[in-house]
Amino acid sequence: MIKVQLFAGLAEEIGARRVELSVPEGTTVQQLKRELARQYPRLTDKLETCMVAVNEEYVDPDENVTSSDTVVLIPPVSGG
Amino acid sequence: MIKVQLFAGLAEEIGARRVELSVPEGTTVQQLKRELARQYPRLTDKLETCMVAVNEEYVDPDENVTSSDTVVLIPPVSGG
Amino acid sequence: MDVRNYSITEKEIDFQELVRQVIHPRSGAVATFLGTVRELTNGKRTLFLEYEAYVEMAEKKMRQIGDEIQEQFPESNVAIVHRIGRLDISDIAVAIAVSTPHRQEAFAACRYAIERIKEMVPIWKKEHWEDGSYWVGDQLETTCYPQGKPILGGQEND
Amino acid sequence: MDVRNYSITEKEIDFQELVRQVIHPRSGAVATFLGTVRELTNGKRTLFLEYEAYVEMAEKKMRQIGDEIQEQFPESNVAIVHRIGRLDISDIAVAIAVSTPHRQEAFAACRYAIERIKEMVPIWKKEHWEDGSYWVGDQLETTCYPQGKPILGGQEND
Repeated sequence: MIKVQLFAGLAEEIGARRVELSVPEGTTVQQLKRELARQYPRLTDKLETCMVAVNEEYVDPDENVTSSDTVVLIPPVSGG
Repeated sequence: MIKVQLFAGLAEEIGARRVELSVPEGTTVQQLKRELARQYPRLTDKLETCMVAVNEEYVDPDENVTSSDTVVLIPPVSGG
Repeated sequence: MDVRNYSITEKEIDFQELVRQVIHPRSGAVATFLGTVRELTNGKRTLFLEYEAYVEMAEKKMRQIGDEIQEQFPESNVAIVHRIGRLDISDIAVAIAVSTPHRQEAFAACRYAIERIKEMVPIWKKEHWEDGSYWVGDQLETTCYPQGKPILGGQEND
Repeated sequence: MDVRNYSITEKEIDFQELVRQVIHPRSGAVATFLGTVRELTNGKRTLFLEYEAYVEMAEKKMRQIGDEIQEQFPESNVAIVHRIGRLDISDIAVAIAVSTPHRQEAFAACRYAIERIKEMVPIWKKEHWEDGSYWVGDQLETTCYPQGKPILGGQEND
């Protein structure tokens, strides 16, 4: 099980700030996004423009994640 | 008689912030500076790098001044 | 550099304190930037904004920006604070202060900081109007990340 | 624009108040610049500075700079204050604040303001060291005015 944190429009869209996905340990970020889109089809478009942060660092789509990682979806930022 | 105000290094050099020069009405700024240098030879070098403000505006050396004008010598500025 | 120099806050930004954090005997110049909530954007009237942040990472990324500046300008001091929660018109959303020995570097560093913040610090803004609201960066006309990582130039509030 | 937006003061500069003067619902950005008293210049230790101004004309010229900025950026708001008298290390000598709808203009206007101040506002600085003092702009290595009017680029403290 991998926990994923959501912010802003993503969290609002599904009414949750945290979801758990049953994916194998060591799955890639890309696969994780695909599984999310499968479970939450409404997120599909938004997921395409999202980055993923693992343990507070942006990672590439082919990065592997495990259940001990802090995984966060980062929609396009708009601070400042 | 034309009154001239001095600031900073100029005032310090002669120990006065205001001098009166007996020059004809309508004299030019350039002539005024020459008269000042004559009366205060120690100012000669400094006067060369000075601007003159008449009624709070920078003026050209050939501008005429009268006794009703506010005449101020402006050494190179160093604010900021 | 003190960690408190980079913070996310829910309170009004204490601007004077931010400047105090960077003033230094070696400095002759402090450039600051404040992003304030503007009432009109593209002719549309904003009622208020709502900011949200992934706080831990946002503070870490702001600190990274400070480190990048100090790498470019070793004698600089940097402080950045970003406010979250509800912000009304004219409220200060972000404040940046950079001190350097000379002014050119201070301006350059301050500009760099705001561009980088808009590029990659995980903070989001929701605009509220009379007739609706939306998360900026969440709509078609806004930034997308084709490379999966932030690129320069998104929708601008200031 | 209020005349108090351009002032010479003998007191400590109230920076927060200066920023308050320029924040505006139409603005999304405020850029500020502070010139602070630096301890070391060309390896020489400054003890303190003394600033003197031709106050009436200095305020008028600062207002002129504000007008020049508003001509370039019609939606800008500008405030400038310069302190005179004795200033110690790290004291703020000059503070400039400019607000504009977008940040690029705020930075550009703020830089313009400090360059223009150094170019033509009648304010003078006397440096005091352990072994003497001098009026900056009064020595061979500093600005001279071959055209009788100010040109850009003098001795810089920041």
